[in-house]
Amino acid sequence: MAQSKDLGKGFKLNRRHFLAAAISAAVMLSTTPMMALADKPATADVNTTGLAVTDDTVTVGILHSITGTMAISEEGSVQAEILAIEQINAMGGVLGRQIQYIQEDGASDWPTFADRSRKLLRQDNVAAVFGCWTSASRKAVLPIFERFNGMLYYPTFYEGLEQSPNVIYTGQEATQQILAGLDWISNEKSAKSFYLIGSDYIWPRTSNKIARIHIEQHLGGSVVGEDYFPLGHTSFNSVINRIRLRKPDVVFASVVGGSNVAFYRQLKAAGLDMSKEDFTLLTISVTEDEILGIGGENIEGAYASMKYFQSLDNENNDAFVKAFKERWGENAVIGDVTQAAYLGPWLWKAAVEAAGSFDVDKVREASPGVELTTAPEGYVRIHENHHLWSKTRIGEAQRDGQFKVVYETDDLMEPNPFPAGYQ
Amino acid sequence: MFSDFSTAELMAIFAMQGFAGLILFAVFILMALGLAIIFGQMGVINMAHGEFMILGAYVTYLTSTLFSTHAPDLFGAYFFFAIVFAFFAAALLGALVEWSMIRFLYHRPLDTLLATWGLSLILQQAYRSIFGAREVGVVIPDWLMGSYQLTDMIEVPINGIFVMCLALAATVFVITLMYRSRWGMQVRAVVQNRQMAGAVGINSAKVDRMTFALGCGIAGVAGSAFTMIGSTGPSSGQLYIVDTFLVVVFGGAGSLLGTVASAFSISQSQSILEFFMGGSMAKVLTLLIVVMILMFRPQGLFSLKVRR
Amino acid sequence: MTEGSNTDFLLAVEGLTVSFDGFKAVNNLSFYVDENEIRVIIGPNGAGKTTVLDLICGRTKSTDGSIRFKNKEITRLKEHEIVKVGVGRKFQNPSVYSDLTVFENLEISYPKGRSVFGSLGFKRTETVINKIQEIAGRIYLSDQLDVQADLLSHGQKQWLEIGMLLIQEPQLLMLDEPVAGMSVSERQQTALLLKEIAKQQTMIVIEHDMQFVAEIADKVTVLHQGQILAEGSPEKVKSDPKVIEVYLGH
Amino acid sequence: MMPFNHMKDYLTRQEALSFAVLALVLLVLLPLSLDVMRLNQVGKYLSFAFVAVGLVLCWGYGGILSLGQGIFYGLGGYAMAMYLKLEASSPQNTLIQTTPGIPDFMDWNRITELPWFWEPFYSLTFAIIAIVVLPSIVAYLIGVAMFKRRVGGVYFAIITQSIAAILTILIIGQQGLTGGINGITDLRTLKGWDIHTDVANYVFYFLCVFLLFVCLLIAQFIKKSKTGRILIAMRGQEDRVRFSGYDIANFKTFVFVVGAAFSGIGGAMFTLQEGFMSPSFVGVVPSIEMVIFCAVGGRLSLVGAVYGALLVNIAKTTFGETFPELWLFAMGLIFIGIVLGLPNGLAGVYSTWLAPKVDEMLNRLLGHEKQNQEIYTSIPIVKQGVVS
Repeated sequence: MAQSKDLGKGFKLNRRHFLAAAISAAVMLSTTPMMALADKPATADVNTTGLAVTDDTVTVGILHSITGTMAISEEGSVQAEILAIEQINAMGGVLGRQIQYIQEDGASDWPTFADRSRKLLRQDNVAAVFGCWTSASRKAVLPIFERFNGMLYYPTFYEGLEQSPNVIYTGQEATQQILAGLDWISNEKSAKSFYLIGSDYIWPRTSNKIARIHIEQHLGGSVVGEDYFPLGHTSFNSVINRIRLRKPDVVFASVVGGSNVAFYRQLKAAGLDMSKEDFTLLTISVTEDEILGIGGENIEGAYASMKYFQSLDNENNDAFVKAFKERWGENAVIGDVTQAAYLGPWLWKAAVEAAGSFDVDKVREASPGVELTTAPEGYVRIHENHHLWSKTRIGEAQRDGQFKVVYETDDLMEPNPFPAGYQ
Repeated sequence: MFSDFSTAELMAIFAMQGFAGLILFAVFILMALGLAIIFGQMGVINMAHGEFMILGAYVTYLTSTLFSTHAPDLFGAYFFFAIVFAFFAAALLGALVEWSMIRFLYHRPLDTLLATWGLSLILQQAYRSIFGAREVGVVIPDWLMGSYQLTDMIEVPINGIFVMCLALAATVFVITLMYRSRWGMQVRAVVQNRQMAGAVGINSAKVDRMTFALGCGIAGVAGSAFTMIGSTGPSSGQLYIVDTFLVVVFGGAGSLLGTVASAFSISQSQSILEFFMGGSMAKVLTLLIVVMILMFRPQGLFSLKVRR
Repeated sequence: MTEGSNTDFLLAVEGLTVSFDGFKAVNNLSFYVDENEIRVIIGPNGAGKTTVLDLICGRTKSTDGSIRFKNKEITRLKEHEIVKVGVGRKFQNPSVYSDLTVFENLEISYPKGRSVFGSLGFKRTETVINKIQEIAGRIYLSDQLDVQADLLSHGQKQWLEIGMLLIQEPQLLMLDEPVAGMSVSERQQTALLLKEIAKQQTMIVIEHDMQFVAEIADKVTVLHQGQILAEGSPEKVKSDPKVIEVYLGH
Repeated sequence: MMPFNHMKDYLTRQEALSFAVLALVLLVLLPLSLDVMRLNQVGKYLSFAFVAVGLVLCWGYGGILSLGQGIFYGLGGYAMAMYLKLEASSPQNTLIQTTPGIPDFMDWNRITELPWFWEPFYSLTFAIIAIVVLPSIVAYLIGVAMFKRRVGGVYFAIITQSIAAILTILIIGQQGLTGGINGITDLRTLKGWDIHTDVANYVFYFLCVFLLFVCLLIAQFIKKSKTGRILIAMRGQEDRVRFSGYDIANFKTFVFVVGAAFSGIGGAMFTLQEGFMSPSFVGVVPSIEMVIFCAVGGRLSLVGAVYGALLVNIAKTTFGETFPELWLFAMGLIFIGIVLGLPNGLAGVYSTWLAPKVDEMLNRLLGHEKQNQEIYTSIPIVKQGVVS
């Protein structure tokens, strides 16, 4: 896979354009506004469909839950998106226009998401929306984005099985996240038997479906148990006993939300200690955000498979973490989804500049192939199927709540939302 | 499904499974005890019960940070202080709530439900504004983590034992208070005949306030204990409310013994079913059985047959 | 469960027993009420008077014994079914529908349209209105038909509840302390009313006021600790030494 | 004797006025002043008004507080959504699936055959019947089981709440059959007619208003019949009603079933206007919110319930769009304030302060007609300190 090792170089916009090529990461984070190098194109040329674009501004939407149960998870995404927008503005904006954002609250309620997205697209005529977190909220707004031709940048790792012309998926789809993780753990720990456990909704179930097929058909292993718990469930002692009984080599966990805290604390308390050799757990749902609640000491030693960890050691990430903490406080942590949310505005900017227009159709057309060399996770590129080419990494949870990256795929993983043989 | 395992393994598992059921039992007891007092004795439906528990959890969190910054040497013991603080914080808030709204609603039990629901929304948002939307991690002292090796195969989690002891202590405390103390006698007198109790010189308004505060205080203790096993976030309290009410109603309102018995049967059946069929279906089945039984025996497991 | 025997009595209670957690509130009680009789039940507090009425009207289920009304076993019937065979009941505390007017109170008691769909299709016909006005006249409330029941005096509420029984046209009326809280003149009016009713209907009345009892009763039953202490005409009962001992006092 | 004009019995002048004003607001004022997107929003809020109107009967009149109205709203909504989903899942539309012709979420869950209970939902007639009948049957079963055993008040509230919780877990857990937490999404056409166009939005809005008025008139009929008075009577003096020869359980079951059927229609109207159905309406929280709509409007006022549903939702949206963080505070305070200060809700405020003036005005306007006092009929209110 051709990828740029030249991380400090800034944006590479489809070769035809050369707008921001010289902007370094350091400059990107500075607070002094910088004027775009090119002349500002006329509004009539860059906006032919009546979007909220003026000579000086362009309006986008941010749509996450800031109240209700999902606020816990979505808070980081909002922060990252705002940070990205502020940084872009500081660099001179997009096509010479400052980004203004309208923030709406999805209130952890899928119909509210649908309602607010309709408002953003029809009343506010936003040029793009950065938002949604759960699959359910995305499914709720999807028909609306398709009907009113909006553009959604969706940050969460998710189950795949979807490919909408109106969504750019900046998180990983299930196969990207899961397959490399399983391959690695199977090699590294010679794992043969797996116990799958998840919260009871579509993402864990689909993930486990893919995991099971991969384990049974490609790794020659076996699945010795598969369990689901209602969202918010807090007593896991029974399943922990089952795990003890089955003695799997690896527990593969996709428990989410508040249940996570209960699950890992009870595991630790039950003596299944991940920091010791005899018990291995691979999770696809715990990021640095979740560890805040779980407590580093309770999950120390667990492995997580995803594309980004706050501890990634590269210049882009150093700058990103520094800027994030400056903006949102020293104690802020950054998880996989937060980083993916951060990519949204940058990818949109790149696509708009590649297209030379805010028109959604043109942005969509220009999107495949748009690449970002300044991404904190390294290099990403938009695939024809609107997902991102990205690397998958394995992190080992540390006591301080961070992950130590122990493995990284050599190549970018190709996104494959409809994986043949895994359905 | 057991054919692959040796008898010894099975015995060990059953022992641990029984223990898991007991931990859940203790959790239910702690959740339901406060509500049993408030609902059973006063007839008030406190939908904000879960939020009072979360208050206890946040107080525990604050105490832990306080100890780790100002008295790291005593960190191992902070939990005991936290429990006491949690009790008083929740009780104080409870007394305030009783004074400002509940006392106007004693004759309208269904309206207490709506008003306290409103209260729960306010508390949730208050927690979110004060502590942030993210869950807070409460650091548990080392001695409470890990497990105790009973035999080669049987390990029991120490925090589980702790929660059980706490539940036992709380139950004994409440029962002693209600049935052995002069104050408890006053409470029961007010429950049975408010006017009469007033006539013999019991300050029923004060008794009401104290009863409500006691119930909330115990909720605070429960929340404090839950930091060891569950999560502490602004809306975590919501998760418990349905279960808690079912435990109390199933036990028979007004009967503390019933609450204990109902917590025991619900926790055991849930724990056993979970072992065989996974969490979601176990939960559905348990709730369904309880609702079915309640339909046939609306008064709950324990209730006195009284002359009307 | 003992089976009652066929009798000529309107109401035959035999071997009636009920226990609450072992406490026998009514213990092996038997008594018989004739048609058009006014039977008054007296006794000290806790004697089981109200419980007896509760048992007859089905509010409390008996542990043992039989209650036969017009030779029909009613022990296991539901409350509304007992009402339909012809037993009406007035409670100790006047229970009228305080949110409704006097007219509506009586209308609800009118024995038509008692099923859900019957009540949906119920019409306030001329017959209904006339009947309600007639009853209102008998219970001295003709002028109060528009008044919300809440606003009536205590005595008027008692009358209204009696009226609500009358409009059901039961053969047996059971009245629990019908003159409690009434003024002297109201008592007299009530006594008149009851005597008037007794021309066509049978009554069981619980009452404490011995003067009133003497005025209306055909026969008095004295209950003590769930059992019959004495039974007979008011005069006979009044002079019974056992009754004087436990109830009337010296 | 006064002649008893049945029409006047059915609607007093004040009530006729309030219905007319509501019709004016919903049929003329809002459609003229709002763009189609906002009107569609109002339409969705009105779908909750169905539940609130049902609750006025159950709770306000019958004294039965159900914390499980979401069950019925959900059943109605799901019945509609199942039909629409089957129409959207034609084999041509679902070619990329392993098994074309079944809903996408089934395919994701490796289900290869349409479950038996989905089959009848190919028929629109069946779906429409199911929208009303399915909630009614469930309500009937719950009602008979509970009311025959005299479970009431608080216990009924808690048990219905538990049933709502059970149903939510079940729907989410059986995602292969129900769409899980995502709900049933991506509904497109009704008999080939695109349900997302502006025209469709208008049509559904007016359909929704029309059905709401049908429900309102049915409710008004029940309220004004003897059944309505028996319900009021039952609230305070259950025993007295029983000893007037009524089988109370039947009456309670009846209003509960009516409330459930209304809720089912509301759910279906939501599905049509939003284009998907979600389990988030079935649970405990939305069920309690629905009670709040009713309480804000006034638990004894049918028209008030509609305003309650509208106003709370509008407030929620406006607040939610401008100060999302303050919204929960505001909502919480509204609850407490209404319960403590205004047990009769907005309708209570109206009838205390405005109604007499309106009456006076009407008298002046209509001149000759002497005020048609409702003879012998009470005006129910919730009193402070009365067991409800």
